[in-house]
Amino acid sequence: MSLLGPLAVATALLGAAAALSLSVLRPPRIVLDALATSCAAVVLGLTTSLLVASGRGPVISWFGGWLPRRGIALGVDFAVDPLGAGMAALAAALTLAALVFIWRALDHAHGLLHALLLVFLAAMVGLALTGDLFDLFVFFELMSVCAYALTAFRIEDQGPLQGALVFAVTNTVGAFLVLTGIALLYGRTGTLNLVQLGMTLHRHPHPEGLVVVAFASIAAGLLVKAGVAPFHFWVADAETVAPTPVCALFSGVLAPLGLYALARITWTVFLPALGPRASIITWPLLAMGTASVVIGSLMCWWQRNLKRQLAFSTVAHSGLILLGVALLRPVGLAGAAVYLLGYGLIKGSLFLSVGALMHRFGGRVDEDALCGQGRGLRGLGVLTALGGLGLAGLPPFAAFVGKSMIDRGANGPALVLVAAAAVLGSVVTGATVLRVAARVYLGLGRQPTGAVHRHGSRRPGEAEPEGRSGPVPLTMLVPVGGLLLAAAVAGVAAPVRSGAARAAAAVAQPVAMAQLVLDGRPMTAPAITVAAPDAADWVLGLGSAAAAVALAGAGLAAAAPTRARGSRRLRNGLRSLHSGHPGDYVTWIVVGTAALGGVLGLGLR
Amino acid sequence: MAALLGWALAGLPAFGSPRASLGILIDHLGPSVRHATDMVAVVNFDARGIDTLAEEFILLAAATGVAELLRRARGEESGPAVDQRSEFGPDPGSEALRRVGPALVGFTVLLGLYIVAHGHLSPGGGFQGGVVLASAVILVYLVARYADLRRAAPLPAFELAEAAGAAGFVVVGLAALAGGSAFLANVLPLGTAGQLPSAGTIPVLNLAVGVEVAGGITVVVAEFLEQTIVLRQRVRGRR
Amino acid sequence: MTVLPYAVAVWLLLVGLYGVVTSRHLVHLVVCLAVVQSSTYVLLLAVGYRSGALPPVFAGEPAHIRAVDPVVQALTLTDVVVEAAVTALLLAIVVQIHKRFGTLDPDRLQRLRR
Amino acid sequence: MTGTTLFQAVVLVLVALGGTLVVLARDPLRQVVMVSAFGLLLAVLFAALQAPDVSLSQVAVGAIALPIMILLALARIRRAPR
Repeated sequence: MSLLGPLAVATALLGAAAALSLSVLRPPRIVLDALATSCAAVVLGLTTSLLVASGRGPVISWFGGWLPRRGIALGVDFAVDPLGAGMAALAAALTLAALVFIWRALDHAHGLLHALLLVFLAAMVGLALTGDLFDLFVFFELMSVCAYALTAFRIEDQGPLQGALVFAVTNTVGAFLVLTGIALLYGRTGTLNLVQLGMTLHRHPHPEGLVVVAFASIAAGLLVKAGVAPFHFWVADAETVAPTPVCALFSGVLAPLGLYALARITWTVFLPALGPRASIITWPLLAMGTASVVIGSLMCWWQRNLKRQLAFSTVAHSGLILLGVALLRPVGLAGAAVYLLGYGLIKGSLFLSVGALMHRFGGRVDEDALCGQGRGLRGLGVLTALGGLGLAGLPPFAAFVGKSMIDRGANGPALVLVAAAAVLGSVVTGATVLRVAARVYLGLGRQPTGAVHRHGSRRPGEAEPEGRSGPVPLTMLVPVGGLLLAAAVAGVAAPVRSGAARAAAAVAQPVAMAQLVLDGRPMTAPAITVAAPDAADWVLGLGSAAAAVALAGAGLAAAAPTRARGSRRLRNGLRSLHSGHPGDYVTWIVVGTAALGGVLGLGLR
Repeated sequence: MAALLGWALAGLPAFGSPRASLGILIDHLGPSVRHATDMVAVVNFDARGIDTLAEEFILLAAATGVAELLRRARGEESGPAVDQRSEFGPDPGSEALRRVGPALVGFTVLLGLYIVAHGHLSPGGGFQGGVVLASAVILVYLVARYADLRRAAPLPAFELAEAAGAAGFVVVGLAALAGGSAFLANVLPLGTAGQLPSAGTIPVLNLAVGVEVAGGITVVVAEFLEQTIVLRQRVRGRR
Repeated sequence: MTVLPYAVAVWLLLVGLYGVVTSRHLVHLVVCLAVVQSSTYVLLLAVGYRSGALPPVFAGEPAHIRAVDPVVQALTLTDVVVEAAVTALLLAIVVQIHKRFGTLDPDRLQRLRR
Repeated sequence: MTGTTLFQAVVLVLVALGGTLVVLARDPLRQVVMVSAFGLLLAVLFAALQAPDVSLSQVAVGAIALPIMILLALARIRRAPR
């Protein structure tokens, strides 16, 4: 019986309640900052020790002491393996960085923002640790509600409201889809515990329509959160307008958590349920992942708004991680986990560096408006460039290690697809960051025309008066650098790689896992080793980093956006799809869910 | 989509005859293990207490979001809230309302408290009772002079109640943890089934939820109310 | 009767989604979302219903009477609270949108943004 | 078909109809009335499905709190100068 998991959630929730009560008294800002930051630090400590503890075997704790009776789960449990604990620790680390970052930003932030951020943290930790399907849904909703409120935080502009509306409507529809799937599964099995669901469905060897449709609706709901095409439309609208430190959380943990939950449910419930037919879910997921990589990369490259670029790169990288999950092999899953860790840290750092830029230049986020403005900010420039290279897959950042592991999980045509998509996604999104870094910090490339340069291009709803044109304080640089450093350390440290591999191998043994959770029978973790990246991986990693530099150079060299008519038509077409109309987006969700279910159903025949 | 769902539903057991499930087990276990008579309360506040904890914080987060959204907007467009009643709601001077109002409010408060207190015994509980309590407060807002009321029972007080209720739930859970049991374990004496103090922590948690929900719903509705009132001021100022 | 409750749940889901997709007024859209959500209530409760059973509240009676599934009811209860919370937040956003954009028609909103 | 089942069937059909009317009511004010009625119908259905706890919360949320919030939001919107 471990206290760590419940304690982590309880700490964050209590901190939130305290921040909310304090805000009534209007205390000096520093009190709230200190309270929230120390809370997040404690949660980071708790989740990290949980990560260490779970390395010795899954950590189970049953709430209220409702232990299973005769192998039947009665209550709700936290079943923590290194994957879940790692996600929780990532969430805590990014929240801590964001909280430190806002010490000197968001002047009008009072206790409400701190309270919302801490509840958000609690929800993410709970979602990562839980072993119960409905509990997962509740934490999922908790996380979403905080996210909607945080998106609309700056109501002075039109953009945040529009973004929050689209975000809330699409994700609420997604949540209903998840809940419908849960109701179907409960009606079929009479249980909500993940491992027990898997075992109960496993005993009926002929998977039926219900299982497939439940999978389709749960997967669709989670993929909405993950921002995978064709469910990704809200991402750009929300991540362009939310306060930048919050965007770091959305991009670095919220979207990955959707994929984490999908992976967890797929491996624990649906792979045992589908048995030998499980391979039917591989190709639909691979297709969606590839589509996300392509759409996300292209849209990212074409944007001029710094935050919108990073938002579309979220879409691309979510697709990439989904590819690792979709292979349905332990090595792929372990690779996806390592990639996710590295990506989340780098992405958080990049969003925070954009936030620092906006702080320095009175909220300007347009690439053209900022051209050459950052010449004095060497430190920030170097960190941004390093982040871009890390995104492109430069060793030794963890994203590089994860990508090489994902490739090892594939073979045949899937390998070609996965490897190509991984290169495309990381090179293009990395190159975009490098292009921006060269223009903003070095003043290279096309010079903007007068008016834009003077006043910045504040298209309504796009720019944000977040900053106050001061120098970049140390409290902003430290989180940016710290997250990058963590991403590099995670890439070098061998325990990360081997731990992820062991955890993935354990997840791949649902029967042993179920016996551990329900009967308390100890499970022997199977030995699985993943070789360190070899020479070929290094060549590929260095190659894609070089390709990103070259592409960024090409982007700078192009004097004006002269493109072939075909590409322009493609660009306009893609842009018009991202209409900002909630009705359109919901249509895509419905069509996507139906298509996913239909393809799976045909596969089952 | 319809066809798919239809196909899925064919896999469900026929309506009215579910297979053996967790719920049936709880029906059998609940009375003996927890000395409560309302099994839904046993599930909500004991076996799946963590769900309810998260659910309370969903409400808290939403109320915080609503307050954030509507309050800042208010701050930027008007001065202090003055009484402005004639266009909306009953006239505060209305004799009939003055007489009936307090009785009505008193009755609603009693009803709310009753529902909260009997959550583990009969249908109802912290959430339902909390909504009733909040509606009592709203009733006061409607009946009494708004400005007087803001002075007597300011909105921050309800925000505090909301936070305190939510924190109370966590503290009860942590207390069990400190006592060496699991988080949210039912550590209080169970008492006799059917009596008001029975079922251990379930009524305590119900109370915490009642306070939280009453505070939260009051904050939300009052924020919406203030929106209409502030606006009226502006319209009038322009005439 | 064996499928009617499920059919009603599916109908509510589809008709609500239709409303969301075709809505010309954001308040209407939010209300349609509530209809979609009510489909999950019906589905959950239908899944746990046992014919001829009593509510899972044992007021003084011996505990071995046939009762319906309390777990789905607890889940639905949670769901109802979630709906209240999400709807309140959405309505607050909608009110603000009206203040900033001066319209609540998603089509005109979209044009204004460009 | 017993009396209970018949009652449940009737309420179910009414709920389906009510949901449709809510969606089809394009005038927000009329919709508020519909929502309130739909909320009550759902509460009746839940009671018929032996779920008194859920029925009570549905009355509180669906038939009272939700319509009040919508009404207040609409009042705000209607009075706002364009």
